[in-house]
Amino acid sequence: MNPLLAALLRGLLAILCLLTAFAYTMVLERKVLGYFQLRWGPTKVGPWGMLQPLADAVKMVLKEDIRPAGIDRFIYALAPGISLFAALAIFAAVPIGPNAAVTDPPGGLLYVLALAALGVYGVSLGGWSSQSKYALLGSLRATAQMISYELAMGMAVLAVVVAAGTVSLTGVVQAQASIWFVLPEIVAFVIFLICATAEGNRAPFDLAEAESELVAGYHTEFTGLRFAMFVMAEYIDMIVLAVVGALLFLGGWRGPAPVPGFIWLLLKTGVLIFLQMWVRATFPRLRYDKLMDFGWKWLLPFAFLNLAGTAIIVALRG
Amino acid sequence: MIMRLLTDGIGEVDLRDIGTYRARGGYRAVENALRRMSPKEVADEVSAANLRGRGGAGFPAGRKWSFLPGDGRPRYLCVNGDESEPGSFNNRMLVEDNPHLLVEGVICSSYAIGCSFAVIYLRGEFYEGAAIMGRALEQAAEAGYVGEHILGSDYSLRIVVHRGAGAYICGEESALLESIEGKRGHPRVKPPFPAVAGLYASPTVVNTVETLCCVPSIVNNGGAWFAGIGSPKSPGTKICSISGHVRRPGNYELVMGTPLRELVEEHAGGIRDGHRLKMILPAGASSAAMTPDQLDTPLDFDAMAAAGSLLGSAGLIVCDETTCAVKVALLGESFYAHESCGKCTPCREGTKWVEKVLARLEGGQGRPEDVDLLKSLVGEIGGGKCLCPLGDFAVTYLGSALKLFEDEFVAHAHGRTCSERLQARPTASVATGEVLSA
Amino acid sequence: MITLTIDGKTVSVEPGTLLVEAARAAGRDIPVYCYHPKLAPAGACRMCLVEIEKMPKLQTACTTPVSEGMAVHTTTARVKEAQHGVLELLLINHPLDCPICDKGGECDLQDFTLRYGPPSSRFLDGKIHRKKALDCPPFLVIDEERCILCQRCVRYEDEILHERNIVLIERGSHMTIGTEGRDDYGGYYSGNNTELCPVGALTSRPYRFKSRPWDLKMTPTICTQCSLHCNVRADVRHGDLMRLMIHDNPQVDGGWLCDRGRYAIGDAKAAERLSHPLVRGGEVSWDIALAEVQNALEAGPVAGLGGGRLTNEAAAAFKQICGTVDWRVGRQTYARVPGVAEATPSDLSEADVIVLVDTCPMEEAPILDLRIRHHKRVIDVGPVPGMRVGPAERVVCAPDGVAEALRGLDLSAAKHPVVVWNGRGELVEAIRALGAPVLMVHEVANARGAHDAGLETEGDILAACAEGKIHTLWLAGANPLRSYPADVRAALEKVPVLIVSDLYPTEVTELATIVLPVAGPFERAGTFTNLGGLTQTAAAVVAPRGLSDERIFQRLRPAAQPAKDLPARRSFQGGNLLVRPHLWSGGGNTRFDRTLEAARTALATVRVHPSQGLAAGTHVMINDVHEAVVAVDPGLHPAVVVVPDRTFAGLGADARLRAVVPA
Amino acid sequence: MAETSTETMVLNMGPQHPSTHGVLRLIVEVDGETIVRCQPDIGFLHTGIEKQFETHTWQQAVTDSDRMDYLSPLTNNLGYVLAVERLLEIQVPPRCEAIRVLFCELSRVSSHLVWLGTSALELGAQSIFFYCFQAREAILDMFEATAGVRMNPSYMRVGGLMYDIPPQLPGMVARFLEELPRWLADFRALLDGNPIFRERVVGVGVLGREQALAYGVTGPSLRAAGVAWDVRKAYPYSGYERYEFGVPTRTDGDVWARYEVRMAEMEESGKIIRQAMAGMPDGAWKTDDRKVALPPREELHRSMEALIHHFKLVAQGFNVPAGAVYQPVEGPRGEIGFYVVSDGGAHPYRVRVRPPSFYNTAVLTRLLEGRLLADAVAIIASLDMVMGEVDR
Amino acid sequence: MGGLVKGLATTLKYLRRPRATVDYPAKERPYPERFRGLHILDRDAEGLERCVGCELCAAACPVHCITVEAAENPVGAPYSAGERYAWRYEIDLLRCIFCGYCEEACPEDAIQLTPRHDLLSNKREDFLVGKDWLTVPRQ
Repeated sequence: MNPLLAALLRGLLAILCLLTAFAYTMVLERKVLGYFQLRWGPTKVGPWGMLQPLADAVKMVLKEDIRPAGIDRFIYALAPGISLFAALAIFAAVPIGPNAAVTDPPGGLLYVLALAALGVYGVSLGGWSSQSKYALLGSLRATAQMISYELAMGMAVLAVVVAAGTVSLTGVVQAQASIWFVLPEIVAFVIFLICATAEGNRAPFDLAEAESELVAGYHTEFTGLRFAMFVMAEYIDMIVLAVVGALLFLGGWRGPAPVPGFIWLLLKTGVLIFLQMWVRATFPRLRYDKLMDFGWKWLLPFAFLNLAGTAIIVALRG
Repeated sequence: MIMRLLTDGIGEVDLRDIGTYRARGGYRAVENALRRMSPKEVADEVSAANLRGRGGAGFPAGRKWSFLPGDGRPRYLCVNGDESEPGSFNNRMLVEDNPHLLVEGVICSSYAIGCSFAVIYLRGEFYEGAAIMGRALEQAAEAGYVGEHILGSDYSLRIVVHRGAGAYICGEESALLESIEGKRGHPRVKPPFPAVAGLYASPTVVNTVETLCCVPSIVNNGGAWFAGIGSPKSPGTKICSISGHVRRPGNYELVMGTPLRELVEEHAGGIRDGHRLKMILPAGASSAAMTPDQLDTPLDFDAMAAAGSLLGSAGLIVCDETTCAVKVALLGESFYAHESCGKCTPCREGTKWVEKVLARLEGGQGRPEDVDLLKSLVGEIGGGKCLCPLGDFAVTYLGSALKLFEDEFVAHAHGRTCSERLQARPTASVATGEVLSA
Repeated sequence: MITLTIDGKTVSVEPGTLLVEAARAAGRDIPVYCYHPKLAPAGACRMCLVEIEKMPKLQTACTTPVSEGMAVHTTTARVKEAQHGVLELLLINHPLDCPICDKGGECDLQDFTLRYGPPSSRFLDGKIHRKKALDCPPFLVIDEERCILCQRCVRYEDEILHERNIVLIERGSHMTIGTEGRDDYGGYYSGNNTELCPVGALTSRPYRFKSRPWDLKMTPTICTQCSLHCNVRADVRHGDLMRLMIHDNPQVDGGWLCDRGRYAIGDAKAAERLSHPLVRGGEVSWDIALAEVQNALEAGPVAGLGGGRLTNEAAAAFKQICGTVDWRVGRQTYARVPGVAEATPSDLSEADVIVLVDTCPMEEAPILDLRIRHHKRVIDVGPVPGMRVGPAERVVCAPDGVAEALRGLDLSAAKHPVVVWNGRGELVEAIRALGAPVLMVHEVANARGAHDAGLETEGDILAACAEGKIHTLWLAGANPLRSYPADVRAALEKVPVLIVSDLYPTEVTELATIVLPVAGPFERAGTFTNLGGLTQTAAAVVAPRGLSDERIFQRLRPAAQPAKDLPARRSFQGGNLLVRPHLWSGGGNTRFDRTLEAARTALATVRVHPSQGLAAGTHVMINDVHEAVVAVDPGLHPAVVVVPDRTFAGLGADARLRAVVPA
Repeated sequence: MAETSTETMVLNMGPQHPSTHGVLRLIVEVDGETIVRCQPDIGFLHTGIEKQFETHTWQQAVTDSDRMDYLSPLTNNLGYVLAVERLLEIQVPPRCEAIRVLFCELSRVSSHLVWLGTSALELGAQSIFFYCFQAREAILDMFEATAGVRMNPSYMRVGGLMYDIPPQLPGMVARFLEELPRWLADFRALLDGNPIFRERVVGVGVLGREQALAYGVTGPSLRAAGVAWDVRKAYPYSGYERYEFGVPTRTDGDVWARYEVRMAEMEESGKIIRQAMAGMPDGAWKTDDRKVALPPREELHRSMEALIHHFKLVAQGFNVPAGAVYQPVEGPRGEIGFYVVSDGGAHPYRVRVRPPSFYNTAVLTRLLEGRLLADAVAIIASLDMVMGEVDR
Repeated sequence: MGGLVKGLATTLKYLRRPRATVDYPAKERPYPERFRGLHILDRDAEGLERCVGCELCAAACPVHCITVEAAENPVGAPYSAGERYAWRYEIDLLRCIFCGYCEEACPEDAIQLTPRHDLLSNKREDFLVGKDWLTVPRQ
């Protein structure tokens, strides 16, 4: 088979998987939040509300497509696409098994970091283009937030790269044969988790959409499919970063029992996603300036120190 | 002390016959008045006699007459013979047994007040009395005492007998006038009093039979003579009807001021054997009960009032200890509830309610709060809240009994009746005026 | 003036004023049941007991006149206790009817109980039960249980009506009110009882269960059923006229209403009302109908008849539009006697002699009769007795001998004579000769206003119609087939265009080319001038059905020249059949709504003299068409038979009365 | 260096905005995210309730009072009926007073729970919102069991109450009192130690003592500024003088202090509820003045007097002697006062309400200036205004 | 940090608590006897309408959502005991505030508020309910 065609097919398969995963992550989140909050979550569509995503999709498609007056039509239309594209594209370089990836380039991790940072363009442009003060504030916050946390995340990941000695994700997984990086790189892990949450604009870092302050932030003016794309991007981001987190810190598809590695990865990803939901259910939102403080004054120095420490240890060992 | 001024000859001769009556000096007063006295002189004599109305209130007749305005309207004299008070039967005796005395009194009085039309209003049940009266009037007319130019003088007088339809209320003077006018017997609003606007809106004098029967002797003997009989403030005699648990019930004409004890113990022969006096209702069912310790009260208007009761028409009802105070109240209230004219609210509604409560008490279905309820109802009906005094009369006995015999009421209210004791009581009916006659 | 203090407040009133009124002047309400300002005090209910200084007993404020320096207290503990007691006693036998009682919410018993009465009952021994919901046709419903025996109704009958329709029955706690020995109310004034009654013992059949007082919007206006124009209060609920109440105007009605005035209110809701304009029998829009009218008005000589229903404003517009107009569509010829002073209703009270000229006020202006019936001296001239209640000096004469009889009267000794006349017959000279002010009783409600607006024409319009001289005849509230003395069907049929504006379909709407449905009473505002010359305003209280007359005239421009050369008005020979007004005739309406039609006697009554040999209750035929019942009236002129007006269509001078052979 | 633009932006927060408690509109001028100026704009929930009082009978008007501060309707009920009762000069029986206190304190807890839940939600903490509402459910169940309705019970009447408390109520109260400390502990566990929360509230929105007094701020907001002012202590009503409870105060005057005060107040309310339930007197639960209170239903079928009073009181109501009173009560948001004027008729001539939220809203202008947009949310929430009450 | 963990522990605790919501309309929570839901017009022991059309409910209603029009009971076939009945009884449920004043006002115990509260329609006129809707069926 033509490798290009095969890659395309793999890509398509990955996209389908991601979309399905998105749909069910959303149901799962609603269920989990419901259970945290003494509710049931969705129950009406299908058994246990399992067909809810279908209903939501139908609803989203049928919703009136509102375009506010005076917007930059091109960018307004483009923005959700950027966000979704970025989220989906990350997965191209993420392996889900020893030889299971759309493509597994040697510098996959760099690709992941780069694309993860790209998502914010969608948010920024979407907010900026929709001629709404709330959306603008949301997009400004998102941009600032991204800058604040991108560095710390990079440094945390860098520590793993240093420890693993490779920027290939498969390599990083293989490097955890003896010990998952979560233990030696616990600081990096925590920083990664925090930054991943912030990257995904999820609570308590959901400043860009901060409902009670900015109504709906950057996507205030988006409806129907466009809105759905933002939501999809957010969830897919979360999933992908959880997979990446599992790969980087939790040993990827490796596991003690003789179960397929894919299952292991799924479990670990699930744990990370649940963790995010749990946090969302529990914590209040940070204030904008505190978020910046936290990012620059705490996370970055710690990440740097951790990187330095790791580097020193690796150097000493090496 | 018995003094037979009005009852002279009753039971001895047939006074219904004008001949007999004249033979005993009858119609001398008419002749005296018309031939020798001016109307004013007659009126003055009556005033001098201090003749007080025998109907109950004791208002001096002379003063009543003096109220008539002289404005050219015709004047009327109405004789109140609507004797309906339970226990009272003295007017009936006068009407039936001494009719000419009344006619003579009416003529003298009419002459005195300048009236040429007089009505003798008799109680509906006095069927016989009305017939006797009618015959007496015929005889008097034949003899020239009634009619045009009496005894050849300028004075003319028509007297008619009007029989009521059987309503206690018509003993009240304004209701009596309404009744004569052919209307429903309802008391009128006063003022104006009948003396100013009475029968057919003209000046009218209303006097009781017994009052007017006193006039002939005053005309004959002079006011001063009459004023000298009995109590200074209530001169003359009073026919007392006594009934109940005495040995000799009946009418006794006594000098005013005779002690109650004398009437009960001497003339009426005392309480029936083996029993003792419990109470006396001195003016029929409408009066406050008197107890044995009040037996020395003189029988005159003021002394009786001072004793907390009234002389009224002197229809004394004597009860011994077998009498149940509650039962007496019930009989009385049944009478008032039946006889209330219905015009004003407290009497119409109140008497019926009181009757219902008393019937319950009497029947053993009393409730503890009933005694207080009765006391409160006595206050709601009595105390001058009604249009005519009959409302007050309706609860006078009950009010006094609730004070004097409260224990009996309380006992009834707790469901205890005194029926055993009442077994011994002879049958009687208050409503017919022959109460408890042993 | 007498000065006294009431609850410490000093007030000065006329001598003879009763305490209850003085208290009212001082701003103190003393509760009363039996007292009513228009009735003599009775002192029966004992509700108004007050404490007067220096008087040991409580006194009734409704019977006690004021005296100088009196000090009255209305709120002392004794007074309160007395009020409490009276109310408690009034309530013991009162049925638990508030929820179903029409009076609920405007009941004095409720109001005073709430204000002065006991809050809970001590009475546990069964109530006395009496008859409930007794129908007393035509309009009253009697509930004996609710009666508190204030006797206002009985006294009203005695003192105001001098009738005895409602009397006291039985005695004491069994006493009640009722129509002794009858099952209906005989008079024309039953409705006032429902207002006098302080509780729900006397309620009215038409208003039965219709509304609650708190739902009513109350507007003062006037009644236009007869020419007196009594003042009323129109009570409207949710846009529907529910009832009329007394709205005292001493100059006009003295605070009473007759039954026709009170109950003729169903027009607004009547099912049989005309709903659409009709042109030649077809329903059309108003625009088309008015265009047709406009054409008709321009096509030839125009004349108009009517005026009884029209407001003064509408009458003026009618005159402007039709030119030749006349309100005299019935038997009445004059609205005023030229050259004679006009009397007012109040003059009747001042008058020492009242002369009734072949007029029956009780039928023609019933409330006027309440001023006449207890008058000391009434001379009643005519073939038919005009005084039904109360004493009168009857001057019986033949129908054509009224003028003669009047010439025999000498009123020179009278200080304030008043002549009451209904404007019928050629009596002007004879009446003028009496030299007394005349109070005209009109056949139609606003005759006086129509007269003032100039709705009078020399000559007979209908005769002109018969001669073909009129192209367009407009009947505005007139039905000549019923009210015209002669049969004029032929004349109406001869008119090329007959316009009828009316509320209901009538005999003339059948003949009409154009029918315009118009707003009825209480649906349109405007002024009316009453028989005493008093102009008053009627209010529109309900939504109109159709356009008002005035609005119709406004939408047409003033039109054509009046027709000329009309023949002189014919006079009619009365024969021995006299048509006389009765309560349900006259006014401005051509007919009534169905509820009232039903309330009227099923068969009309003809009155004959005993010498005619007809027994009361005999059925007779008039013109072999109309059936009627005979009533015997010895007060009639022997040669006279009286037929109620407006009951039969087309009764002319040639009408014949035929007795159905009695079995 | 190029000049940086210092242009500010006017942001329209509300009237439909997730955090503005109903329909408050804030015209906010922001420099970036910093608020330069803030102007509250009220009136979007103007219902004319004060005017509506005038169209109702005195008794019907109770339903109007419910609908102003719909989070503690019974407190409003109480303020209004107390005012009318003072005009009428009637006393309600002790049982009625105790029940009123019981329900007012339940209302206070219920209202504070809504405040806590929504405040936390606005700061982004989701679950606690549900926990608060779940805790409040028990109170609403009590309202429902007692008055039949959860939201606007109109349970109080001039002269008493609509009904007596139902037999199951004491058990419900006891269960609730048992649960309340556990709930509060959980809330504190979720918030007190949370650094994110503390950062959002400590030192934010400081309302000084002087400023609070100058603006007429009352209730927890005033007490958080160090003034121990509580109408229940200052002018006790409905027998509050017989209860032992503290008036929690803080001195910082920031959002945290207000949070602390309200949390402590819920505990104090718990104490009052316990005392009210324990000392609940037997006997009548409405006045025996039949000229005001409806007669017992069982009398309607036998007593004419009762029927008439019922009919008149229901249909046309009672008259209240002419006069005017001001009756304050301590609502969850502060002093809610009813200035009631009677012209002697069957309807209020005028009812003017002193709504604590109105004064608390007024001070917003001062508190928001210079703060961040995100603080605005925290501050608005901490002042706990109800727009139904502000606008009336 | 400790505070965050404590918070996480607290929410975790609630994960296993019973749910507070009910799967309405499949299940309904119990309603207290006094619940003020939709109205009924009751009948008496003989099966006659209790309502006599006295209009007190309409007077007591603070929002004027009740319209009553009364009439005289037909002889022989009465709707209610006594002379009077309501031929028209309408409640505008959209206006109703369920305050229960009508129930309190009714001297005949005719109008009652029940725990029923399933008020749903997309037509305005469905909320204007009349006697046929309100009156409980004859037993």
